Amino acid sequence: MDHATLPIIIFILLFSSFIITMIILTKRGKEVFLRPINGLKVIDDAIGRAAEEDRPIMFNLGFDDLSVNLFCSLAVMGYVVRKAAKLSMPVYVPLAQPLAYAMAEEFWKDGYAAMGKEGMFAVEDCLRYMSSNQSALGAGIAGWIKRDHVGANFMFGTYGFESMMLAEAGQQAGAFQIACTPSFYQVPFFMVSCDYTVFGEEFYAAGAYFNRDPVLTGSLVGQDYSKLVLLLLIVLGSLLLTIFQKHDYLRLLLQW
Amino acid sequence: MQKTSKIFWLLIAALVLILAAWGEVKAMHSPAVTARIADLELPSHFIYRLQTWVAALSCIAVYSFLFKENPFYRFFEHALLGCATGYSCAVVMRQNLYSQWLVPIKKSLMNVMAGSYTREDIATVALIFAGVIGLLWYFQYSKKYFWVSRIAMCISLGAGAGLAFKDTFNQLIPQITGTFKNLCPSEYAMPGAPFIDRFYAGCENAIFVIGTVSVLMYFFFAFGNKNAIVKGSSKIGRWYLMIALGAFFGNTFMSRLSALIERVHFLMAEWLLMSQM
Amino acid sequence: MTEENKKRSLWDRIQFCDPRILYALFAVVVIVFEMVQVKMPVPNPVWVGKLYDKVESLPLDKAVLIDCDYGAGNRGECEGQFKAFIQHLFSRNIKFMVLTWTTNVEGQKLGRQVLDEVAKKMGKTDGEDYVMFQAIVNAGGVTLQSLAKDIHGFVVKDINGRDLGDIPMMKNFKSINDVSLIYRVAYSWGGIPWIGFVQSVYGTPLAAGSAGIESSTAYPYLDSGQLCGLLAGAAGAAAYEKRIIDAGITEETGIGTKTVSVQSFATLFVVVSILISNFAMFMSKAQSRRANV
Amino acid sequence: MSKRNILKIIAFVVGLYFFLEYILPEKVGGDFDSYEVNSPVCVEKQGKKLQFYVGSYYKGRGAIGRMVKTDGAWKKDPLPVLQRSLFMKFDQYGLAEPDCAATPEGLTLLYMGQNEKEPVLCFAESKDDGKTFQKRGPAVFSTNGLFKVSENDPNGFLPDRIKTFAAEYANGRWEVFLFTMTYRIFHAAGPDLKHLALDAEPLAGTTLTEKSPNAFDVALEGGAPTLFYIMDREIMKFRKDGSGQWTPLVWKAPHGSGSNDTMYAGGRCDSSDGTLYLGTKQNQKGRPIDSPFETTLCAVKLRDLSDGSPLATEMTFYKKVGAQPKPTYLSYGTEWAGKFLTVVGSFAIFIAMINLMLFHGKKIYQSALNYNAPQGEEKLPGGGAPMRNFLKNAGYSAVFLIFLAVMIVCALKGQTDEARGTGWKTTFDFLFNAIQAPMGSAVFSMITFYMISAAYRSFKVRSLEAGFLMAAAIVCMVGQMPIGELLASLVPESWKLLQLPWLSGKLLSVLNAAAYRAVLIGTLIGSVAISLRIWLGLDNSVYSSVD
Repeated sequence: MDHATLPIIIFILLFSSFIITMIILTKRGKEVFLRPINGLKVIDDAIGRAAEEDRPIMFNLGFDDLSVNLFCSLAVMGYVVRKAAKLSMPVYVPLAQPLAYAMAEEFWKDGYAAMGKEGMFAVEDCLRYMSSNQSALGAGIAGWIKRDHVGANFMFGTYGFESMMLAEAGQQAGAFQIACTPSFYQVPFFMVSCDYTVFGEEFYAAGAYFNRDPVLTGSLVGQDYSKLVLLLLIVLGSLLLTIFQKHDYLRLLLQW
Repeated sequence: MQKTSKIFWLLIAALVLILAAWGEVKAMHSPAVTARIADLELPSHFIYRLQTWVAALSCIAVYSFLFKENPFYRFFEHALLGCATGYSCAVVMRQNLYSQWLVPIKKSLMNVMAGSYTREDIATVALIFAGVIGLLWYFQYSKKYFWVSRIAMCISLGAGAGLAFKDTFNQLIPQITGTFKNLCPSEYAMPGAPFIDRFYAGCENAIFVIGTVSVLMYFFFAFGNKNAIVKGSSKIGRWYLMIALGAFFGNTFMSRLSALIERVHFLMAEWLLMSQM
Repeated sequence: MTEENKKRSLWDRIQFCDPRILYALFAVVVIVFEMVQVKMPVPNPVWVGKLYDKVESLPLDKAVLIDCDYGAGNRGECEGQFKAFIQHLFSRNIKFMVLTWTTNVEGQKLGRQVLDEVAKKMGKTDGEDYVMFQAIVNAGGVTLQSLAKDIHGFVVKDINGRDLGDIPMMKNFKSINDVSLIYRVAYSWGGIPWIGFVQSVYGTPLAAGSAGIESSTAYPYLDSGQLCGLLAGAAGAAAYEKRIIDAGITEETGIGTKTVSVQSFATLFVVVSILISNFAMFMSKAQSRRANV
Repeated sequence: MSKRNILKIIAFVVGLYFFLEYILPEKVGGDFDSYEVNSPVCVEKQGKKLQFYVGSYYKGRGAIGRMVKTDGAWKKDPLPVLQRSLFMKFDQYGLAEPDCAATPEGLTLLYMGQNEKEPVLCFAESKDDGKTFQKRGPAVFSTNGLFKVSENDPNGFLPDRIKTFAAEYANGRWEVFLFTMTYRIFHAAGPDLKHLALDAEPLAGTTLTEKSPNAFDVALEGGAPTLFYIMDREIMKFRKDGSGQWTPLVWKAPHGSGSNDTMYAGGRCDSSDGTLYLGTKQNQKGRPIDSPFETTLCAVKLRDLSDGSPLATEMTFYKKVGAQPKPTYLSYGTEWAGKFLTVVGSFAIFIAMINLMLFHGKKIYQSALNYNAPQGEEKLPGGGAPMRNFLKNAGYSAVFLIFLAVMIVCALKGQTDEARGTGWKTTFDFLFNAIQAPMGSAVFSMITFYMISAAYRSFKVRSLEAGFLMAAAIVCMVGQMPIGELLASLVPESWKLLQLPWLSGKLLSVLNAAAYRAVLIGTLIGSVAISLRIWLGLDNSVYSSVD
């Protein structure tokens, strides 16, 4: 409607209160349970395997510029760099956006500094700005994977058609691949060539799971409660319609 | 191996050139070409053939990138970038800024000067303020006043956030009420339908509702990890998602193939005139 | 276990063959079936028929608003959908307005070429039976809100620079209430939030002609009634063209029909190649299992 | 007050305006009849002429509005007099086809109440010339004295479902005619609308084709109730003869406003001042007589049906072309805000061009410096003859700038009408049709080759899930192609599951729709969360580069 009807106003107040209260609660330090994402539990095994075979690790940040998606990917990258630094393994990070290069460099250095291994690897040959043209980016990274015989390949963030080139190159090089992207269209290509694929909203959950940012975690939990309300509405509506065969009162109520 | 592939490519190039020359001869007197020239309102046959040749070369340049990045491709890529950027900026200059902003402001300014103006005229004159805000975008090139450029972004972001509620709930409510499905339609719900049709309709509705509910549960993060129902249904949800992803993959192929076929049709029909226009 | 040190059995050679062979085979298939236009029975999806019947039942005192936003990349699919639709509108004397966006100026140029060509063939005049607006900037929902309320005040001029007020046809169409159907031809039908700001507010029926990729996101909206028709990819264009040829509106075979007949063989090639590669994988696994047992 | 807080406040205020404009309810009495107007009916009450019509704001939600003729001009009430009620079973989806009759107690308005079953003939009564109505529910028909009213057929005994109806109150009795779905006319009469005796047999002598009548009404012509209807430009009239039987006075006469198309007369007529007023909706087909092309309501004075003279028309325009829903107090600003933000957006488009020009301009400038720099201190990769080196670094940037400049000038000059034949238009068309369009689609289609090699090599069924995905993909691809149609014709009709087009249709419209609908709900709730965080300033990633 041009203006909110009564049911819509109730929904707006309900969902906003869920999200805002959960954000305030997590800001006050209330421990919030987030179920672990199955694809991310195996990150440690992937790094361990690559360390055993002494093959480098690559972390792709996708095509995001400064945005929520980039910060989620950087959170996971921080975790991976710290794990790799402990096993003194290099982490290559190809980049598609100039602004993302600056932020990634910061996270990369912090990771190695936290494990006391600052000077072990040179920033120039680990972090490289490839190009913001999709086909050039895909070809460049595919070549890099094959040349350096990457052992574990992580692909986080949003991707276009170049997702196919990365996934296929990694699969060819026999790398252990984990993909985590909110872009729904590239998931089929990741699904068939990666060992684990995490998609849709699980990408934001991954970001929240790793960097524990109260705003992101709180709003995720708030969204869950809102979705639960909608789920119950769907179940109730279908049951009501099955009982009163043709009188769809709940639909009439919602479409006042 | 290197030498043979070089010869192989030279042979291919020679064959293509012969076909192209033969195509030119055919183009001289083919009615389809004259019709095409009339459609595109081109002044002469030569310009049409030159245009077709340049278009064909640009396609070959793009496909040559598949094998190796080469200067031929890079030339046409920069030409494409120049044309695309130039065309959209020209359209913005003439059709948006000039005739949707300057012209109405000039007209209503004339009315205001002449004294006889309405409420709309004042509102249009006030749009000059929009131009001032628009110019703030260009402060991003100055280090000191970088934050000023963020004002224009904030106004757009604020408006986007404010309107997101309307866009979201206007889409969401029909989606929710659309999922209220009759799981076992009776004679009363579907008058005159035999039992078997009603049974199929009931199954279809049940599959639909179970699908939506189980995929919704799959995307729960905050609770339900130990609850058996949520664990079971999110497994079912994952099967539904597999099928949806399969449909996405199938349709992605359809689009890419039709783009390639359109290009091959252009090369074969308009350039080499080997297939019917 | 990279492929070099694997025993080069027949199945492995098939599984890891050189991609250039694939490209060559695929190119041959496409070129051969491009030259030999095989006559194929065009599929008839449900939602194409629903859109056709919707246009048949449109009232004459309202106009149709076409949002032409396809690019050079999906001419193969969307140009056929656009051309077939305007031929159908012309044949039923329904007036329509073509809207284009600055964020994709190719849509304006390609749409105008097709529109001028069809109008010349069917004897329709610009300004009387159809009008093409000048491009407008997409600033999200707020653009649609003010466009829906007052088309003249927002768009100001048509593409030839004439004021909308002086165009004879536009005298009767001032706001979205005078529009009987919105039809969006684009790569991604959901790119412009018509549903959130116009379809659900004013009840104006919305139909979509989209590239194949994005058509799979339209089915929830078709099921809930927010979309009243969908032409999915080149197959959708071919189905609509078949309907207007059967109705005798035009004789020439459309772009969609040509594309779809070649596309079915290309699709078959891809499907067969996937099955072969899977079969080769199973055979080579079976062979290696038999080898080390 | 740090700069970041100022920006957050600006975003909050702008967002608040649009949020409130959406949340505030419409001003009472929104333009309920701004979307559609039809089926008017005129009635005369003690010399005052009234007209009722159905107006709908949202497609299909009809409400009944009222117009009064005061000193020669029709004046419209802003509010509807009768609306649908949510919990009254008969008219949940709106009201349609009203017919009004003046009775001693006041006005009675009969209408077809729309609900999810068949429409129900209901009526409402008003004491104050139609300003307010009280609903009385459905009219009840009975045959030879047997009353039976049930929830399934509230109208009591009816031979068939009602398509349209006509009713008149004359000397103490109600005369009601029903035009049924099977093209038969039934007559019913009774003291009041809750006790109407329905004749068992339909009216004799009705030559009805398989079409519904244009106008169908009963009126008092010279005091005697006369049923008349227009069917395909023929007017049929029925009047009760001496013995109480309704005999057809067949009278065929052309009518309409002279244009060859029929005058669409969707309304009723009333004859209190001796002449028949027939409310009609303006002719949809041809151009109307002389009025601008608007949806108009007119009361047509039929001077005399017998002499066949064309109908005189009395025009009343009342629906404004371009009417809009009644805004809230904040809504007047949304149009201006739309233009404001669109102009701000159009300024932002030049940034991409400026960035590219700066980038390529810098490359050319540095290569020029490097051109005559001595061998050792080149800033860019050197080697080879200076000119070859310059071209290698700056050549492509120069190509970009040249094409940019040429395209801007040609696009500006070439698109206007007067430039149709000139060189500008040809160069613009040349650049577009030779470089931009073909390369755009070539780049888009280039990925097909990657897909084919990736599909062949890495799409292996390694897990059951990948197998499901593969099967769905193949069914979807082949099912929507003519190949699927060919294969389907080999399979017998009844084996639906093996017909790929049917299977891919079901797969897309049931399984894929259900799964993607849940993903959609998740994304919509996600966008509510993100916009809430940006609006309330909780999200700092957006202002990351501002201190």
